[in-house]
Amino acid sequence: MSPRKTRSRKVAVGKEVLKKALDLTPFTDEPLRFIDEDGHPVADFSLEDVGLDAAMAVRIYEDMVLTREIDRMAWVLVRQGKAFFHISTTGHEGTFVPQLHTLTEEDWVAPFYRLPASLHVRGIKVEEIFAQYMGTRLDPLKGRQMPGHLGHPDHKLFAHGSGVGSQFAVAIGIARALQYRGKGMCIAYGGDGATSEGHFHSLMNFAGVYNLPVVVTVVNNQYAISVPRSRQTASKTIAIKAMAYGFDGFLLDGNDPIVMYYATKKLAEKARSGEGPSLIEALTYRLDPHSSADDDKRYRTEEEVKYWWEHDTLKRMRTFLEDMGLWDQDREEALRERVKAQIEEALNRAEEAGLPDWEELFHDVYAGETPWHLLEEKHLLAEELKERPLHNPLKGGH
Amino acid sequence: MSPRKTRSRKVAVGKEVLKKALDLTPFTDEPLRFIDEDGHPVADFSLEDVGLDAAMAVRIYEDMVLTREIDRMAWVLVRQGKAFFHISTTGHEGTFVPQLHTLTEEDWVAPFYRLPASLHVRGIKVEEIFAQYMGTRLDPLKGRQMPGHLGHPDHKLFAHGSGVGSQFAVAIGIARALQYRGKGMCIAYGGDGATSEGHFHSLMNFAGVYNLPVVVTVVNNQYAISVPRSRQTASKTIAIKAMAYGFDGFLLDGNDPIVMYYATKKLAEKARSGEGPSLIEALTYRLDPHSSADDDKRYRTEEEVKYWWEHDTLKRMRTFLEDMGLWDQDREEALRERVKAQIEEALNRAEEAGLPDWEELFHDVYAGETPWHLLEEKHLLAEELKERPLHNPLKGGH
Amino acid sequence: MPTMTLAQALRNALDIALERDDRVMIFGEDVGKRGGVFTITEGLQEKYGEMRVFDTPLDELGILGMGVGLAAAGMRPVAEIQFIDYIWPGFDALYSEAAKLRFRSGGRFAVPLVVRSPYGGRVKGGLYHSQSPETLFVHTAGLKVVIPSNPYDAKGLLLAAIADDNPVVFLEHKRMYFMSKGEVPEGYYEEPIGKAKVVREGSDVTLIAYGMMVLDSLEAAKTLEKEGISVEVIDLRSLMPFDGEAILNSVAKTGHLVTVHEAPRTLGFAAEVAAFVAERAIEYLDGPIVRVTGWDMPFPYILEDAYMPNPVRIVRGVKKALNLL
Amino acid sequence: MPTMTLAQALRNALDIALERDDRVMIFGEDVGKRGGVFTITEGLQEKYGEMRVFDTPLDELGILGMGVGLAAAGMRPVAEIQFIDYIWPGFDALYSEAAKLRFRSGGRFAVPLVVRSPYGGRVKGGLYHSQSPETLFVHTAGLKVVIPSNPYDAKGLLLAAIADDNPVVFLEHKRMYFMSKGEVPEGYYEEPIGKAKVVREGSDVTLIAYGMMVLDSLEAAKTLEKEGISVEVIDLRSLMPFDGEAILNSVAKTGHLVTVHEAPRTLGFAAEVAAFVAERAIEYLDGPIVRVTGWDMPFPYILEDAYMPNPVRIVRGVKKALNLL
Ligand SMILES: Cc1ncc(C[n+]2csc(CCOP(=O)(O)OP(=O)(O)O)c2C)c(N)n1
Ligand SMILES: Cc1ncc(C[n+]2csc(CCOP(=O)(O)OP(=O)(O)O)c2C)c(N)n1
Ligand SMILES: [Mg+2]
Ligand SMILES: [Mg+2]
Repeated sequence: MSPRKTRSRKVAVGKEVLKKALDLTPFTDEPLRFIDEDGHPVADFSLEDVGLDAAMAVRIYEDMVLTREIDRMAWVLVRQGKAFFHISTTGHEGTFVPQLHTLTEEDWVAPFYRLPASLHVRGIKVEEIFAQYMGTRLDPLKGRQMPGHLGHPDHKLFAHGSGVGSQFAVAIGIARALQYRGKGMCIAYGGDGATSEGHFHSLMNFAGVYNLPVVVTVVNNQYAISVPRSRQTASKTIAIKAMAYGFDGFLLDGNDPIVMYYATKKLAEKARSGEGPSLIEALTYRLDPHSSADDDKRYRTEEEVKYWWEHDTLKRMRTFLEDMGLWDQDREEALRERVKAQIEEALNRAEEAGLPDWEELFHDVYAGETPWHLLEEKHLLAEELKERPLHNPLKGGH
Repeated sequence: MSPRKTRSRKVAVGKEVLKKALDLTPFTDEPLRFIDEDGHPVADFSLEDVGLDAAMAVRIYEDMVLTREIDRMAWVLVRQGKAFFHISTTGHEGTFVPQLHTLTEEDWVAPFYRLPASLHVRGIKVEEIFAQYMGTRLDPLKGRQMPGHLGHPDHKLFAHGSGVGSQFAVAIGIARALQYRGKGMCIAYGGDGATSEGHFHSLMNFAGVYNLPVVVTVVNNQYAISVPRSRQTASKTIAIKAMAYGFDGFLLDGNDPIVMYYATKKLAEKARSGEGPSLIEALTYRLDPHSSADDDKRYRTEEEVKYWWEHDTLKRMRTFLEDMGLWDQDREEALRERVKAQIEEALNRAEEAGLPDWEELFHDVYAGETPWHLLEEKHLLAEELKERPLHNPLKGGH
Repeated sequence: MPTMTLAQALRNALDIALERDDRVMIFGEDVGKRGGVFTITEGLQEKYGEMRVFDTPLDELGILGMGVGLAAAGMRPVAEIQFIDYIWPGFDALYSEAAKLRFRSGGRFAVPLVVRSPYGGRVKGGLYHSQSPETLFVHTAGLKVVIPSNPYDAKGLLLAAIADDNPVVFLEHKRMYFMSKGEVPEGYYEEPIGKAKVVREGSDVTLIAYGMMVLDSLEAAKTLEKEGISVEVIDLRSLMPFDGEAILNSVAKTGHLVTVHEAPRTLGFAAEVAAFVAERAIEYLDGPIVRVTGWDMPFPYILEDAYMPNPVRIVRGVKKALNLL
Repeated sequence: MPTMTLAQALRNALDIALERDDRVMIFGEDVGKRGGVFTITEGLQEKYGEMRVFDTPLDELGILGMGVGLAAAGMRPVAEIQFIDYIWPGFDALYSEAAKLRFRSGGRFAVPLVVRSPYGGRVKGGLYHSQSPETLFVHTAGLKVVIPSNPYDAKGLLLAAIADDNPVVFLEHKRMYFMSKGEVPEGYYEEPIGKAKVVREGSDVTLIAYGMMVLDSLEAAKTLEKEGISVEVIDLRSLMPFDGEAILNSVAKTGHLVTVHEAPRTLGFAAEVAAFVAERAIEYLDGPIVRVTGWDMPFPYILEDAYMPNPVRIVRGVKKALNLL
């Protein structure tokens, strides 16, 4: 084939890819996408075609960068002994940030542990994110959870547990409440591994039966710790699982922020307007080890990890903005500086807040009056702490 | 259309139906079947075509009748106060009996509470079935379970619990053991309601991942107590759920013993030879209330129930045998008499066996030595029973 | 005051709760058209519609997960588990979510969820329709646990549970649904969660019970009275929090303690009562602290009567506590 | 005799079990290539192949259901639950199936299933990587429950658990995996399930503990020795069945009893110990029976140190038992 022909074939293929994405085709074998693995549009389209405007496109990129930098700083905190654990968001910004931007104030989010660094998009302050990592007084959760958890009813953000998939079953009730009140929808998150838990099955089944306003987003980063997707389930795709529950599933390129935005916006609106649930499979890759306690060299090759770093969602989004004439090196540098300053300031505030007092341990076990047995236990502890210092975990040792 | 044309159209349709069944087509919208709702062949086929011979065809019918009569007698026992509960098999004989006949001695069965009256096919004695209903000494389970449970390792029949779907998760391990040893397969049963439980999800997912030798049979009798199939799950069929797990699902007419035999034989063989799992949805109807404790008039119409009685699987099988020249009124009468005598004798033996002694309560909590605390409790009970008679439940009152 | 069965009192409470507060929702297996397998929700779907009272798929994890989510989003869900024996497929949502959500969220989320379920034996229900697993809920910090013994308490406690901002496991003895009858006011009232009731005063020995075992205890007390032994019977009503003060007051008076429950002995609730008293009032005790319980085994079927605690077993327990045996 | 960490001793036991009996199978999340998140199964898949040691999907119900099925079909499965905090999605298979299958089948089926899992605090693991839910297993009749406190016992008890025809919940303290070291014979041996060990003899007070709390108890005992108080420390090792005789013997000698555990107080295992002794040896007691435990709350994160029992709390508990506080 002549180079001309090759090119025109490529164009034709690109157009088909574009059409499939624009049509929001369910149950495809290949992920829907608007930009290719380097970030260039698969074919000609305008921002308007994909429901975006310039400001939002730029905003998404900026928030992705902020998310990435929060996440990188978390690793620093672990090294410094200021946080004892980290479970990373790096590589998933292109999934979370655009999705969260499609939501309204009426909508709810049922997140899992990969989201926290991105939750500033939902209105959580950056200092609160850092405070959560360190368990200081600005932590909305009051230091009650390991790093990697966030939630607050003011942001309609469920305070998820650590059980894989647990937020899925809870999302049934959130969506049912929204349905009862007649407004809003719920986006419920989990990993590819989480689809194996009964909680996923419950949510999917109840969502189908009650036609719930929910968009279930499975962040398929191809591993559950060391277990590869192929040993997690034998289904062709994860999106196809929606067939078992009577609604549509969509396989999306989770590292293409444009398709994530476009599809989620449409499916969220569908849910809000009473037309029922959807399943999104966001195909992506975890660029870091599972957590600060993991050693991913035991189960995946350096080549594989390298490949995905080279096609980092951040790079792809930047290239796309550049292609669209919305970004350049100057803007990049300005952004980087802004983000750096923002993080520094937030981190300081978070750290300065200090740790909660031991008395707070006895709050929030029960609503209302603290039961007598806890008051007694509090008294016992008070007496004990006259005889020993409370260990300050930020000071190390045990 | 002329009657001729109508007829030839009907023949054409019949041939198509036959072909689909012979091809064992997965994921159809209509149930595969070899006989129509009155029992006549949908199109011309020989017994050989469907893997049967005359003896087996007759045997299946005879065992279906025996099953039905055991089940009817159970209701009598409830009325007589000799059993305290019944959960009926009536209407499902055409599903269970032919399926069980396809199994070999190497195969395992993970049943649920609808099967017991049919389990003579698996080698359980009829007197044992009655003894289980009454909890007498011939009960293989020693009176430990409510009526509607059976199991014995000698028959490779799992002693299931009462939790809906619980046997599904257990079947994972049975099938895995068979896979390890390289022979046999496991058939795992549950109702349409049971597909909502996590246990179903677990079995389906593990079966796909490990390519387990298992045939999952969902007995879709269209209700889970009062909850209709349409409120149980929104999927188009139950068979289609297999798509979520990477293997094939088959919608069968569960009241057509021929298709149940044909399909199960093929799929069991497939499983045995390492070619993986299958899901069967057997579409049938529960002709009785959910159990002796239920009042089905609260949730279903008399017309509906009447329709299904008129298309009773027993009638269909008899008509089919008659069409094949294998059955007539004389044989029917002889069978009925044989069955009646068999049941009477079995029932007598079961009843005469008497109830277990109170000491047996302390057996089988643990394997090996009975722990000290149970010995102590046994002693306490012995002392107590010197002061009061043990209540004999068969004598009524409390 | 009308006379109601336990079933009627519970239905009446649910009716009032649905009427008063449109955030109350009732759901579970067969609770709609069928009115529940024990008819506790009979007529409620018809009256309040399918968004307020509805059937669920056969999936306890979905039911309880839904309960947590509804509560988190501001509703006041009342979930029915058809038999408490069947809560385990959904236990994760109770143990890991409902009980811990308030604490883990820094008090930001409340979980006003009520989980109603029949429990208990003497119904020829065998292994999976008779169990009394209250220990597993009581030991799960963050849950409250309530077990009424009569229609009046049942209604008042159920309304209190629905009004409570904590997750409450509310266990109803299935044998009592239609056998237990009593006068019940028609309107709204609450009985306090955490408060026991002295249902019979006595001076020689304290007998602690809850649920159906209150009835067996009262019967035993009558028998013992004939032998000149005066038994004080305390109906705990709530197991978490439980009324430690009522127990101590009584033991201080009687000097002897027996606790009765259907659950297996080892780590049954009687262990907590014994440990509680042995930790702070051992000096009052003039005899062993005795437990009268079911045995440490799965619940039997045909031999149920040999398993179940009963007045004879209780009388023997009391005599042991009094060093008479 | 080689010195091993707790982790090594456990790995060694699993290796021997796989070697000796081809019915032994090991499975769980990440136990294959990854060798488990605590490396307990490291190298075993390579050595025994993917049919003997294998990863499962992320589904505890599948894992435990598979365990029951393998056992029912004649294998000797050893399931790993990555953290005991995550057993609840699969609890139904343990509570309703594993524990009851033998009884309900009239003894026809055995369930030689071992469920291994890390438990316990002081690892900065927060709410879902620190809990000690042994009560829920001990109260489930039909299960055995084992919690070793050192590498020697761990290996012998794990081999005994695998050889046992009953389902055994085997809890390993995760903080001890790499910190606890000791001499461990290389070959096969069993330690008896149900037998406690007196790990320190004393005459003034009996201190009952298990798992990591044995270490804290020994430390407390040393402190108390300096004050002239002689503490007998008993390592229970098994909670079900537990060694009642060892407890009674010691209490008969000392007249004072304290039990220590990380789990919340209410209906924690200390309640059983107290009830057991208060029922049959109250006359030996010269002071209150004291419980030194975690608090009745979900496990905290940043304030973990305020939750965890520790030598100071134990010393205070002992003094209270001796009426010195
Ligand atoms: C119920 C439960 N089991 C096990 C774990 C331990 N665990 C934490 S994360 C994880 C893997 C999750 O994989 P996936 O759902 O794919 O999400 P990812 O971490 O890849 O984003 C496991 C096994 C847990 N947290 N909860
Ligand atoms: C876990 C569990 N939840 C609830 C029940 C009570 N229950 C017994 S049978 C049944 C309905 C089962 O329906 P289905 O699975 O369709 O089987 P069918 O009875 O129709 O054959 C229910 C809800 C139970 N036994 N187990
Ligand atoms: Mg993943
Ligand atoms: Mg059904």
